[in-house]
Amino acid sequence: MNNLIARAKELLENKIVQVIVGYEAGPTGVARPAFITNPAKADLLIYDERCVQNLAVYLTKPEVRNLGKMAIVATLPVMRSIMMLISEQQIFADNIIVLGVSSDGSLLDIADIKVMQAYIEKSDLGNPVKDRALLVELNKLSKEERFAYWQKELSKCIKCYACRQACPLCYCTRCTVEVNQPQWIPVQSNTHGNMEWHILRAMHLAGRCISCGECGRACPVGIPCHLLTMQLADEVHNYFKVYAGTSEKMSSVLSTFEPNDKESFII
Amino acid sequence: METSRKLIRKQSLEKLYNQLSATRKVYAPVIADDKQVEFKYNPGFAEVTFEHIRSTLSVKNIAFPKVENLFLYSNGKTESTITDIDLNKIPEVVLWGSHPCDNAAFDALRSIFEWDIKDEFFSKRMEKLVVIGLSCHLSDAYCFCTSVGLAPNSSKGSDILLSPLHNGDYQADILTEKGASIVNSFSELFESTSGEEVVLTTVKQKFDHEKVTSKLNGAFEHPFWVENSLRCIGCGACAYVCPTCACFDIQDETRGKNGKRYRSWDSCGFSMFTLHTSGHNPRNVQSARWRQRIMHKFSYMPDRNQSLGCVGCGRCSSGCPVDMNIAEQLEALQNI
Amino acid sequence: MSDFEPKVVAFVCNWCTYAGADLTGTSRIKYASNVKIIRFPCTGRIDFMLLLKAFANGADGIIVSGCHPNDCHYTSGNFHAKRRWIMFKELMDFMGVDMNRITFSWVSAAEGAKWADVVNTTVTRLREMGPYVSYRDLVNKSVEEEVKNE
Amino acid sequence: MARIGVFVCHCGENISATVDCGKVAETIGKLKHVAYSTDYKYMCSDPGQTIIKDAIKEHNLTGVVVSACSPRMHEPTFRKACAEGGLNPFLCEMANLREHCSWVHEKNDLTTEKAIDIVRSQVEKVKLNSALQPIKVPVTRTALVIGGGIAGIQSALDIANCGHKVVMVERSPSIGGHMSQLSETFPTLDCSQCILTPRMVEVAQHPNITLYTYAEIESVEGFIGNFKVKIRKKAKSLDEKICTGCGLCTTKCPQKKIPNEFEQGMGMRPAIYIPFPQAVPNRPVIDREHCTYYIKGKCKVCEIVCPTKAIRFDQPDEILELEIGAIVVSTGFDIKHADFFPEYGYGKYKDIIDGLQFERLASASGPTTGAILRPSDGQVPKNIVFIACAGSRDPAKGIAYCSKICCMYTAKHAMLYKHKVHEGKAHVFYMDIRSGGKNYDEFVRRAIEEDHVNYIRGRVSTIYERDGKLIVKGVDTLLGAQPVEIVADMVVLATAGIASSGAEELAQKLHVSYDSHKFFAEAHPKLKPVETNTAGIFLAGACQNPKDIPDTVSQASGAAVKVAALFSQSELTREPLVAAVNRSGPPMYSTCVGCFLCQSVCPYQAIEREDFKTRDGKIIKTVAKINEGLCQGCGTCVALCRSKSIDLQGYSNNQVYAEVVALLNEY
Repeated sequence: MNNLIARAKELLENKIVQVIVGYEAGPTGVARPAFITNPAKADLLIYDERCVQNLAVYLTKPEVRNLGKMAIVATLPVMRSIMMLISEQQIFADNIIVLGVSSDGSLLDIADIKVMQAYIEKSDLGNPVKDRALLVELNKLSKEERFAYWQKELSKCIKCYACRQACPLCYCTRCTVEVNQPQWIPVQSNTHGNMEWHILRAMHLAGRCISCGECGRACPVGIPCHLLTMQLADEVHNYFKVYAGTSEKMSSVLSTFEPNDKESFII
Repeated sequence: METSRKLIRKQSLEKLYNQLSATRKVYAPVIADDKQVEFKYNPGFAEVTFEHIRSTLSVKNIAFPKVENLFLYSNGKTESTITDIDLNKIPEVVLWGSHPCDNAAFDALRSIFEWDIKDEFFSKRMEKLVVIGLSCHLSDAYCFCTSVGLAPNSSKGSDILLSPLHNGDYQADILTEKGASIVNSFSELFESTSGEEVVLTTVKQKFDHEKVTSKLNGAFEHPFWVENSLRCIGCGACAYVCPTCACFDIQDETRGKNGKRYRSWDSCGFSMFTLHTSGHNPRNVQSARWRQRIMHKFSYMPDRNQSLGCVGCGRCSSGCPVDMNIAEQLEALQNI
Repeated sequence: MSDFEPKVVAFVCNWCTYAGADLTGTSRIKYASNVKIIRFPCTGRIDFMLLLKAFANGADGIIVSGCHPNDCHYTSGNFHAKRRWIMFKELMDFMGVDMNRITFSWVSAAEGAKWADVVNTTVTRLREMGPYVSYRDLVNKSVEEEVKNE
Repeated sequence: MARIGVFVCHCGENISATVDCGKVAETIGKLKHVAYSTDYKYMCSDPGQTIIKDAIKEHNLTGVVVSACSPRMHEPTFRKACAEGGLNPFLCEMANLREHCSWVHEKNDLTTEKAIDIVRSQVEKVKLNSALQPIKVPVTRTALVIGGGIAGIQSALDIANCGHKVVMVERSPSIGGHMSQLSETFPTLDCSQCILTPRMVEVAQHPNITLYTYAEIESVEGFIGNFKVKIRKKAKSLDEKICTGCGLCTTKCPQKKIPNEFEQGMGMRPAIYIPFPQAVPNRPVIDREHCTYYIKGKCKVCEIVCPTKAIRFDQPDEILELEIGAIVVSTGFDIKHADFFPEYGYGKYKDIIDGLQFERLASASGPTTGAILRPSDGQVPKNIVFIACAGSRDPAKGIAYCSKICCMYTAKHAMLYKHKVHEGKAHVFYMDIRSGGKNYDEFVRRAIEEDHVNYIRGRVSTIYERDGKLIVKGVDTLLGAQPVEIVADMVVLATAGIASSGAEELAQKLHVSYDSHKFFAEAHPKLKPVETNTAGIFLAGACQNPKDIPDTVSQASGAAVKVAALFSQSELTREPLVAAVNRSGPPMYSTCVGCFLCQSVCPYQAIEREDFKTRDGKIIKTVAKINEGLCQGCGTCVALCRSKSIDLQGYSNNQVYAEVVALLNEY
């Protein structure tokens, strides 16, 4: 952590960046995003097990971008998000300094995109362990039980779109749900419409989800909606042998193809 | 009407609940499988919790549902026929065990829905509502009712307010005619009070809301808004869990020849909320939307509706994915 | 259940399956009248949301069909569609939506008989499965949710 | 307010026999926004179309649904009728009541109900149609012809004679193709070179034709009317402007043991060579792969002997960039060689040759100056066997198709042999004799009846060598599958015609489709046989499938007419059923967020970038833009776009959504 603070100060003092996107402790003790522009305030930065939010979501927020060049405290999911955002032309590698942190909290030396790519490639890119266990449990259920499970969960959804807003890859300025010609997703919250929304969201993240789990964490009513995108992340790997966010040049699974893609259900 | 105070024993409380529950809809808090506190219709008494700080969602939906059908229509060859919603079908509901902050919120909602023209849906639902509130003996760091002129045992908005006693019995304040009529119907369950002290939590005052309101006057262009909203991701969680947020959207949904017009919750935090057809958006950045949220509750509403738009329940802060702590910001605002 | 007739919507591409279904007609091969066809330029154009909308509006089953791999009029639309359906199917399975209610097929412009076969097999299977009550309930339940006094 | 007219066709009794057309028209007439609904016996007839045109005017219709046959059949007819009636043609849709309903279902209420559902969904769709205007694309009036065989030559001359510029690219050192290798041609037995070479010369001298031989296509970008083509001119290692074509170098070249491609390996050529005496252009090239100088670093005999000092050893390949309006692909075919056939010894018997080799043997300009001699010992074969369908029509060999030309040339070969070796015996093993064509069957009969060629209906199972003779074992199926054994001096295999080498790579460069045999695919097997699926690229000759000279020439002229038609105007009009990325005013400009994932799904490279800039040039936003000239309207990008910023005209999100809802709900 001291390394992180020192590095942040150095970057700000030397005007290499204008803002550090990191974590600070809020008044109730939870860790939350911090935007440090003044080197004197770099001491506010923390990094510990509470710091779980995927900060990459701020890389595309206009008012954060307006602050100037940024350095971002980056865990593995943040780094993978950055790769996705570069590959989808939302950010430029040159405008960002990555303050990589390893799972044990130590500061990594991520000099450039190549180093970051190497770091990502040697990491475990599967879903987080606790979510893997949940997925295994759900996949054991019968189809009817799974249908009932998701109905119950999705009946809770209030359509606040925290799942969407928290996701670094849901950067569209207009979402499909905001299209009303035709009205793809009902505006009101009801179980059926909520399910359509979550199917849409998962499909839009198929091959793009980097398994950070931010959507599920952000949900104020506790729907484990991250399991939907994570299940697809697993399937993407099963079918196409790729993990999202591993290279800046990667193209998305659903916008490319191989003629010999295998499936067993088309007659 | 003159308020009165009674005592209700623990066992009698159960009887009261069961008898109410047998004859009408009772909306009471329970702890769900996922440990979240939610209100349900007519749960068994054993399920009902008296130990919650706050439910995940507020109880405003009892008067302002997340979806309310306004009318139905059917399209013919040349003309459409409209069917009104029968408001008399709205049932009587007893809201049980909601805390003083949530109950006070009904007054704030009323100040909006009955501001000039009475919203007949809201008014009818309020008319059919009896609130048996429950004072707070628990609180957490997000609570700030005392900063917005309320307290753990405020009676505002309740028809009957229950307050816990040390021995597990409850003091019952009968505050309205509706409350009195319930007590009269079940008079055998109520005893006269011996004046025992109620168990209440203490909520520290964090700011002076009048000072906030006066500071906001003229703070529209203050850099505070941008600096303090950078981490806001622009979701609608705070508005949807808020007991006083009243924004709604009106939509038509047609399928075949039949359709309906309904209203559903909306949030001023969404980027599209104020988007014009022209492409112009008067609140085009998140800081403007965050400012609107605070201004509306602490400046515009006191000014226009003679009511504060906040009851200090703390849900917006506890439910926020990025810890946009409203009390912290208001505390800072009074000193800008 | 014996007199239950499923409603089936077919989403097909213009160049292969639509033309194949035309050939079924010109060959006067009979098939179940439960299926109604919607024409798309290419399977690549078929939005997965439309399938959900078909179920939501009361379809008991769906057929999605286009050109065989390598035969796409636009060279690669069906390959993209294939990937899309792989993901969609896995997601639906995970959410418990019954994928036996959707038939995915490749039917070329020359396969008039295959088209009749695809329709008949699908309709027969759906007759056995019965109406898609669980999905319809979901939609109806949602309507109830709206009108209940919250 | 929409005012839709619905016209239900009986199609004689084709529809009305199973669908109650009157009921369909009546039920649909009750729908909201349906201003007029009627049924009629034949909507496509003149009176039928008049009903539509009159109704458009009388009822001031804003949309028309013709409920009749498949739109693939009559959509253009009815759209034209609507246009004549004063309605934008794209405000007309068809409900397919014939192919998709009346012809495939029994007569009952359900069938009529289905018909009503189909019509209703089209009514709901057409309400959302837009009045579209055709797209105009500028056209560069220069054609590119790829391949200089008879197909390319014919196309190039026809286009050039229409007054348009043509660039011809041929990968070998001379144009002429396979036709220049042939001895005589069926069914007239006139000399192939005699009729071909004047055309070759005409190409070289035509003021509108620019010829690049020894050149290949490097890349093709752009779209109809506006292709950008890169051509690689391989180094010929000499200065063509100085070279007089005297040929001294070719006679002095010390390396003379290179199998001659033109002679199908039956003769040798030097490293610096002119492929054949009548080659166009008549200039040598150095085959660097075999040239001693390029292999060992010394020799340069040609440079020393060249009277004009035209040799350029260090000449590099040259890349030309051309603007092209249309492309004719005429890259021809190859044939399978004897080594493809294990049953005939994998090509190890020298006296088993293929048809093209026989052509060279029979040719007066060939290695034997026209004498039929065994390759092994130069003796005149007394007994010769011709085997038709060697590889063709043989699914086990992966070639299920008929190569089409073999029956005829085999008869010709047998005849030529008999004309040259009067005492010799010619036998032909065949599966069927396919001699459809003007004077074709008469030609085959002549071979059998006048030249006494022995035709045996049956396959040859094996050939092996014994005592310097070839033992041909087969059956005669007309004699009850009796085994036949012929002791032959020479065997000629009519091997299958196959796609030219490199066809697949070229197809990929051109973005045109090809079949599983790597032959180029036509846009429609019957109605668009010279078009490809890529607008502006046409096919001529055997690159599409094996075909004979008259067919090739006809198709080449057909392709030329397509090009000439395209070039007849300075701009091209296209159907506007293309995708579009939405646009709005600032600050949004478009709901497109510029992820450009659509770029990789587009098969036509039709998605471009558009920058929105401030006045001082700073980029505010970059969004996708569809090139209308390239977009073919597949809509794959539309379904992929997450923000729904792309839509497809004619199949918009609103339209297809309305169709789904209309099919399933009560109205």
